[in-house]
Amino acid sequence: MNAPFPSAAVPENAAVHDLEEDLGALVREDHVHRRVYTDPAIFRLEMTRLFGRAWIYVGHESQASAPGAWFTAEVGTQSVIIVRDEEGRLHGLYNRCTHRGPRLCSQPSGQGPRLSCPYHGWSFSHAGELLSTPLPAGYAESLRRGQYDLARVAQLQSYRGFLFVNLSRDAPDLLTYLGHMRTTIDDLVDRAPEGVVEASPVVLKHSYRANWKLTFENLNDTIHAGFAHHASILASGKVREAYGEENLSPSLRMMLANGKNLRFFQESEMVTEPFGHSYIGGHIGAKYSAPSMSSYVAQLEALHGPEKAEAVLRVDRHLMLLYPSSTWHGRYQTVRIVRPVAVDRTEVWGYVFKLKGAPPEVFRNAVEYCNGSTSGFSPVIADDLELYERIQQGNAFGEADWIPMARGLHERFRDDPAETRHPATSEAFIRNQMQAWKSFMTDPA
Amino acid sequence: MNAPFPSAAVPENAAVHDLEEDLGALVREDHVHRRVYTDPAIFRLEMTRLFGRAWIYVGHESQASAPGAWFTAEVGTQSVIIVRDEEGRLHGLYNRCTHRGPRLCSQPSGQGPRLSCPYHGWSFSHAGELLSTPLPAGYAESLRRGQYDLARVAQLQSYRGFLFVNLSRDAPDLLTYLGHMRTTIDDLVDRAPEGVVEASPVVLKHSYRANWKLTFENLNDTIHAGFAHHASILASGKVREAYGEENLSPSLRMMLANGKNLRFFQESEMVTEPFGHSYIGGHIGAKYSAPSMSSYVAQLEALHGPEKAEAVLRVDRHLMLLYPSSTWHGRYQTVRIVRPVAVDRTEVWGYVFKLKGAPPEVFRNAVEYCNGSTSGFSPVIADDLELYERIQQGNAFGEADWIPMARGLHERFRDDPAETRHPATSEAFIRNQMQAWKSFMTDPA
Amino acid sequence: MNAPFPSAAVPENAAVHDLEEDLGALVREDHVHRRVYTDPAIFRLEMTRLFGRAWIYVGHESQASAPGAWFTAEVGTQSVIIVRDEEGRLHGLYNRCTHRGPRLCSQPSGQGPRLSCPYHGWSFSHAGELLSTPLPAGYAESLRRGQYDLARVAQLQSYRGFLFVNLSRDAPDLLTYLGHMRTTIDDLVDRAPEGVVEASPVVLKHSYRANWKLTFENLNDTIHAGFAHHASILASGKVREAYGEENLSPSLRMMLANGKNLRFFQESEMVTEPFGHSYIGGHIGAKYSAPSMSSYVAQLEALHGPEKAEAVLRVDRHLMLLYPSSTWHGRYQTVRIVRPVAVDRTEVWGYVFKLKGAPPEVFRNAVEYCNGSTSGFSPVIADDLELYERIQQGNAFGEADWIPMARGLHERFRDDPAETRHPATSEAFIRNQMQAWKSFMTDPA
Amino acid sequence: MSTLDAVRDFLALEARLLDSGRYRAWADLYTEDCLYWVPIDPAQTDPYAAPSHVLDDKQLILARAERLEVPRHLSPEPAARTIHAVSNVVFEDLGDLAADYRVGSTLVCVEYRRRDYGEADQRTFAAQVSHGLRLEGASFRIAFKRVDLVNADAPFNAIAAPF
Amino acid sequence: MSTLDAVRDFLALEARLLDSGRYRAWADLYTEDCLYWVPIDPAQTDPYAAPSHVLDDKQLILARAERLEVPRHLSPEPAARTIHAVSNVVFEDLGDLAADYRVGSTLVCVEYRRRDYGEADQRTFAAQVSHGLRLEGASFRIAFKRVDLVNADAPFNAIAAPF
Amino acid sequence: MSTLDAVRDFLALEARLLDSGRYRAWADLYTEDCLYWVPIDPAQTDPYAAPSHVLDDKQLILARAERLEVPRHLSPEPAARTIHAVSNVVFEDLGDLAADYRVGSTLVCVEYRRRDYGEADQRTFAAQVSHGLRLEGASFRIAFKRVDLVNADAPFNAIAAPF
Ligand code: FES
Ligand code: FES
Ligand code: FES
Ligand SMILES: [Fe+3]
Ligand SMILES: [Fe+3]
Ligand SMILES: [Fe+3]
Repeated sequence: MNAPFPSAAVPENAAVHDLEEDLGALVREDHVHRRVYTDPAIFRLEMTRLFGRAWIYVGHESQASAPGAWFTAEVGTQSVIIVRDEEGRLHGLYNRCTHRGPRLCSQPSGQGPRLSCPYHGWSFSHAGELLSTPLPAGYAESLRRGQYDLARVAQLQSYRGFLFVNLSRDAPDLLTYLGHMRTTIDDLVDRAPEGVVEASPVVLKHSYRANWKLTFENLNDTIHAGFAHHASILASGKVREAYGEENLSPSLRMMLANGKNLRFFQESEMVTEPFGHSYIGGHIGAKYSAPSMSSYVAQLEALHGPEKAEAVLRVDRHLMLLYPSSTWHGRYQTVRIVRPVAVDRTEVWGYVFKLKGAPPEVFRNAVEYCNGSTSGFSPVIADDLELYERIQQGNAFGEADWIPMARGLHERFRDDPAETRHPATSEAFIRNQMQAWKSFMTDPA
Repeated sequence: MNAPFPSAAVPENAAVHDLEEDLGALVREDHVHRRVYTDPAIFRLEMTRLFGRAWIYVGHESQASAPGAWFTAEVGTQSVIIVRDEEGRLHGLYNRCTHRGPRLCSQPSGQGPRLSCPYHGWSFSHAGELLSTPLPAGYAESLRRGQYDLARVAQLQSYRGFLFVNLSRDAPDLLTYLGHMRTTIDDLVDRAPEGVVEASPVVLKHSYRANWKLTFENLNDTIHAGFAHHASILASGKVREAYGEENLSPSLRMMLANGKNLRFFQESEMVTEPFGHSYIGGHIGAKYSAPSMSSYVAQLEALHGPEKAEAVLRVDRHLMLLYPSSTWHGRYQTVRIVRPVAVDRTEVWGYVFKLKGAPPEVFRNAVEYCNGSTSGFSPVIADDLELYERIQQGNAFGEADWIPMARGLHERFRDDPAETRHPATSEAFIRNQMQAWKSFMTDPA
Repeated sequence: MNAPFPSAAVPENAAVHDLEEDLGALVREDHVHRRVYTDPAIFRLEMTRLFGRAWIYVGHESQASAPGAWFTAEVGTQSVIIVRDEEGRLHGLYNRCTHRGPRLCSQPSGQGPRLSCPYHGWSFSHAGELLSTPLPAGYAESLRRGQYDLARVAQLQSYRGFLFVNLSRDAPDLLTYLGHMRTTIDDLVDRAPEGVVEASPVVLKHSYRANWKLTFENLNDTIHAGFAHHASILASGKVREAYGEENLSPSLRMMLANGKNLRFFQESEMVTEPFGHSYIGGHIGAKYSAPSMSSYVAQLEALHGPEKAEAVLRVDRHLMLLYPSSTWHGRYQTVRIVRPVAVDRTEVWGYVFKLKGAPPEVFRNAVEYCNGSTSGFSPVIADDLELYERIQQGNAFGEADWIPMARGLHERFRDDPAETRHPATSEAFIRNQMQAWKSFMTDPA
Repeated sequence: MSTLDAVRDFLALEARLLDSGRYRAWADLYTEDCLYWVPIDPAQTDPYAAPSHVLDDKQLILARAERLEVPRHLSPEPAARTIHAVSNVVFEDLGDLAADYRVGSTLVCVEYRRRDYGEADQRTFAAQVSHGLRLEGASFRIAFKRVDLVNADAPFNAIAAPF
Repeated sequence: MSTLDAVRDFLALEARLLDSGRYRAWADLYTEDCLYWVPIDPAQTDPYAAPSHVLDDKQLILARAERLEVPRHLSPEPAARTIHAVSNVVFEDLGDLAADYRVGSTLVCVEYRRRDYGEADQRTFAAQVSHGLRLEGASFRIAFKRVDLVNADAPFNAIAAPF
Repeated sequence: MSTLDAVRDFLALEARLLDSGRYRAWADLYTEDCLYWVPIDPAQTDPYAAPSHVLDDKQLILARAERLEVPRHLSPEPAARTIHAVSNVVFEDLGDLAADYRVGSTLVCVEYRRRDYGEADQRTFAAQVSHGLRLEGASFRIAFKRVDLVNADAPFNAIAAPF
């Protein structure tokens, strides 16, 4: 399959039989049909039934802190604007002028007294109301109050400064949707000595020619690291020989951490949650150098008191996957947005957060993690992106329709509906995602 | 929507329900459904029902003046050859060898005693008859007379040297189709001191990744100029401060003209005609320097007599849009062909015409207008192309299906079926285009 | 038609009416409907009904001579691995890991004790059995014996070292499929002084933006050479004038050979066979210089005895087309695989074979032929690729649906079912291909 | 430093100004009577004989520079970033050009605009360039610049940054 | 040979080592205290103030080189082949850089990986490059290298070979 | 003028002849016993050990040049226009090459053919080039040219103009 360019492939058999009753049959308990990754008609339906109904992480309040400040974000393939009005309230607006339909804001962020369309100068308030149209008389009655206001997202809610959008009214509320996973957001915010977290305006992005779900099926997979990143484990091993364990730079340590033997991961925990979320116990210990560590502990103790400060620093959680929009690392203050562009094209945008007032080494360590975990130049990411594209090529054609996701089917540490615990070597997190996918996609409402 | 390449998007719901009965419902009095700009199945149908039935401008007789001379042109996505035979008659032929089907002529123009296919050497007369086939005996009876002659366009007609093609027999005659708009062609030809007009062989082209209709909806829109081209108005204003109004070069004047206040355009006229045509009163006055002006006026008076010469020079008309193929500017002797390539990809080809015998400044002025109005490098065109692409991105997805075209719905200067006059700030010209679109597209004949 | 990139065009009317009953009607006795070259839905069906049922040439045993050696190949758009196990037996495996589905081998060839997937380290034996999975316990019962073995091609057979794959069980056996065409493979192998043939590991490839069938419809077409390659015939004629006939280098002679007059080809033979195969009598005589010729003849006589050696050297056959996968030239030891990538994108991979022990000039002569006949830089190939793309553009749109293939409809030298002989100027080879196409495509089994 | 080296440095300076977005400083390199021409037909010698992609006098060059320095939100178009790689710098026959030197050079220009079209946001242009340079102190000013793009007869999408 | 010529040859050497896949020899050109930086924001001066595509110390450079010299079958990724075309080499103001010379150059790098995506298997990158060079005998070593890609804020697919 | 400068000018001349379509003049730069080679495998040393994209002797070079000077209507193929940007010119070890100098250079070649495929009508090629030059008066002639394309093992669509 060498679609020279990731153009949308022809719908497999959209014509042959109705997609609708197919969908349910595509996900079994421990197998999923390859069409969920390769059929453009299914991708199109995901944009309305999954991304149009789930809570999608869009950004942090610090990205539009001043009055009149705004930034753009994507809810699936729908571009939206998050803007703060003069009273400091945040609004979520569809990034589309209600006149002829062009994107209103084409820069990543900006600031101004109002939002105006460069085509014919219609201007809108920060709440999206149509403020002015050149020659309003020309529209006479057709400019009825509100008919041409910018469309507003159905729901925009914040959890501790992190902003989420839901394009539909009848969705569970945010806190229910986040469930136990909110504790990873707490894990990030509670590390801020002044309780203040700021998103870095510089965003690190990678892209690959394969389906967006492949990122979600990789980032809680602890088996792959030793194999997929074998070359960088070998290479960093040679550097360790030359420089000695204790002199290794943080990024080297991260590459070596991929080489941990599987028993370590068998004993680590994987937590799966309703709506497709999951996280695994941490495995990359981040120690700061002594001076930074002691001043930082003191700061947290001043804020939380020693008990809570100790509890905050004891949380050792690797990546939390907030299905279907984002991946979160509290300890390295890094959040990545997974942006579905086409059935066979995905972008991942990495944001690193500064904990205001913390020792410089804290942010520096987060930056190094963000670089190593999100840059297309990082040897680890390069390996994974190659593999996603080989999966897209392997599943594009052929008679092998059913893809297994059976590892750890019956392995449980704890089994209760709100929060199931598995060995971190399980594929339970993929089964969990696919069950959430199925329930969203087969609910035609 | 970041189709990395303007590949044909998947038909929105071609599979879901029949396109046929949809079409009529897509155009309302003052709204149009976004699918007319984004659905590749609708684009494909436009090529047969609209471009296959309307009169399409293909070029000027001077582009194939000598016997045996030919040039290629596009009628929608159908490539045709316009060739002049030895007796000087012009023929319109499908640019496709009737053997295995390759394009016969791949150069823009050429000349020769016959048209021959480079694959197996079949040769055709300028009228398209199959003249010779290597080893005719091998074809024996299958080379029946005429069966392999080149397909001829149904109709090829000229209006004062400008050539139009209609791919269908049962179309209204050219003059009816042109209606009052022929007066813009007259406006161009009557300015020729010897009545002779020659197309420049050098063609200036731009392209953009959006639907062809967006060009037609921009070029009679007088509201957008002050907003969309604000940056170049500001910039040329600074140059005017530095150099003084009187020393400004013509192209600078054109950029500044976009800054005229809307009242000027409210008082200018927009004329809409059956079949989707329209034009607006001129607003870029083209004065030639004194010496050129006086010798030129003398030439026209010698040709037309003073009265008609004065009337010819008094016509002050901005762009005439001849739906769905071309845009015309008599005063600047510039004609642009709008070439639909795919649902989200369009080319615009600019031709400038020399008025034989006129002072050099006349052609030089036309060249400057053509550069400023057609080059992708021109700041004004760059702004518009950006906006077309943002419209295509904004309308590719989302729940906002209906695009308003309501400005000036009830504003009329004059209202009679053959020719309705509106303020030049009206969107009447877009409504007029969409009604023509609807009548062509819903006529299944 | 300027699909900027050969993206799959939208299915012409997959939605309008069922493709199934269409297929039969698309091929008439001496005409074929243009949709067989342009409709992506038909291309997709070709991959299962034609390439999924015909015997497809994939490579030569010398490409995986050592134990554990493998090479990848394509059966239509299905990537497969041909691997030799420790006992020297060859296996044909689907190049897709049975876990998440990535391509297993992404290098052209390699060697190793087993085939292992770089994602999670599953490893497979050379026969495709799943050998090891990290943490097998995690899979407990779901790793039932053989369920996750690599899929095996239905049939892998060799004819004198040349390997063929059939993806379906119920196909005719290889020898029946090859029929008389096996004699071209004999023509190649019998020229090896030690009966040993080795494929050069360096593969010469060209690609073009048009349908794969256009290559098959060109390579036994003797009419086109004098026209399509006219420029290179003229050019090499000038070089002949400058250097003299006797001093011309082999590649120059090949270019000039295209200029032979048609009578020569009328008297040469074209043989057509069931399953769409054909070949034409040779027309490029390859003489080796005296010293090489005499030592080479002596070698063949030692191997075959004088009578058979003389018969072997007397075979003078131009290209044999083994439908639908490959083209063969025994005398120049060159085999080309035609790889369908998309409806409008094809690659052709050229392999040259060394006859072990033959004088160096034999291989050198084969290399020069391979370069001249397969490189995209060769003037002759450049002409043909341009024409294929102009055919794809000419047939992408328009009312002319039926493409004639009528030349020599009633011209026969000999007419018996196993092997029909025609003048080499006939299009019988195309009609023969289309009949085979139709029988494969309309057999829904 | 040979004149050719001085000329090379001057062309590298022009490239540097464009690539760092200092368009006003770039416009100042041009003489008042300059002509900046991007023709369609490589054989065309008279700039007014046929339409061209660009046919700028000093005023239009200044207008382009000013437009590119206008704050982004006022123009629908994202700022373009460019990389001008200049090579094969040679002296050409001066002919009737009103300049001290006529210099040929080969340009490969890679332009990027953030337009959300993936890899298509980056474009590569290549041209045979000809400068007419007038000596001005130790450096030069540009009296004439002609850019013959390799694909000059092709249709171009919106281009803001000059070559 | 002027220092500028010596610098040009040294940059050509670095390009040659990369283009012939001699990554270990390329890594040896860097000083122990070197920094190799591919920023996202061209205005950024502090390498730790924001994330970057690449922020390598000597250890990471060595790890990259070792990884690329690992036999292919052990890494999912085909070896990349590159062509580095370096032009417009000029001396820049040294500023507070701990080096003997700061040198600006323009890079066009064409990379090819055999990934079965047709023409998309070849990618073109362009950047403004800045080297901090320390004299070492008749040649130099690299203490600092900054590569400002023209599309630095765009998303990048997997890139293994260094610029 | 150093020999290296003279060599640079000669390579710039070859590029200029190709880019202005003077193919016959380009063919004359080659010696009677020349070899023009575009291999597939960069490690290949014997031109006849395996197939190649191009393996031309003087006769084939002349045939190519003549074909490109044939009036367009006689060949199905539009004339190609090219821009050859040559950089990183260095002397290489002569080895057993029958020439006075062996010169390495880096080539980025942008080719355009008007084929109605939009942006795909322009292609970028990049290669490591090696010339074997023989002194001839004040200039040189080409006895050997090897062009190692960065994507040499990829499939190539029709290419008429030489590199
Ligand atoms: S399109 Fe936004 S104001 Fe007209
Ligand atoms: S295709 Fe035109 S002559 Fe055969
Ligand atoms: S995908 Fe092959 S081992 Fe997991
Ligand atoms: Fe990984
Ligand atoms: Fe405009
Ligand atoms: Fe041919």
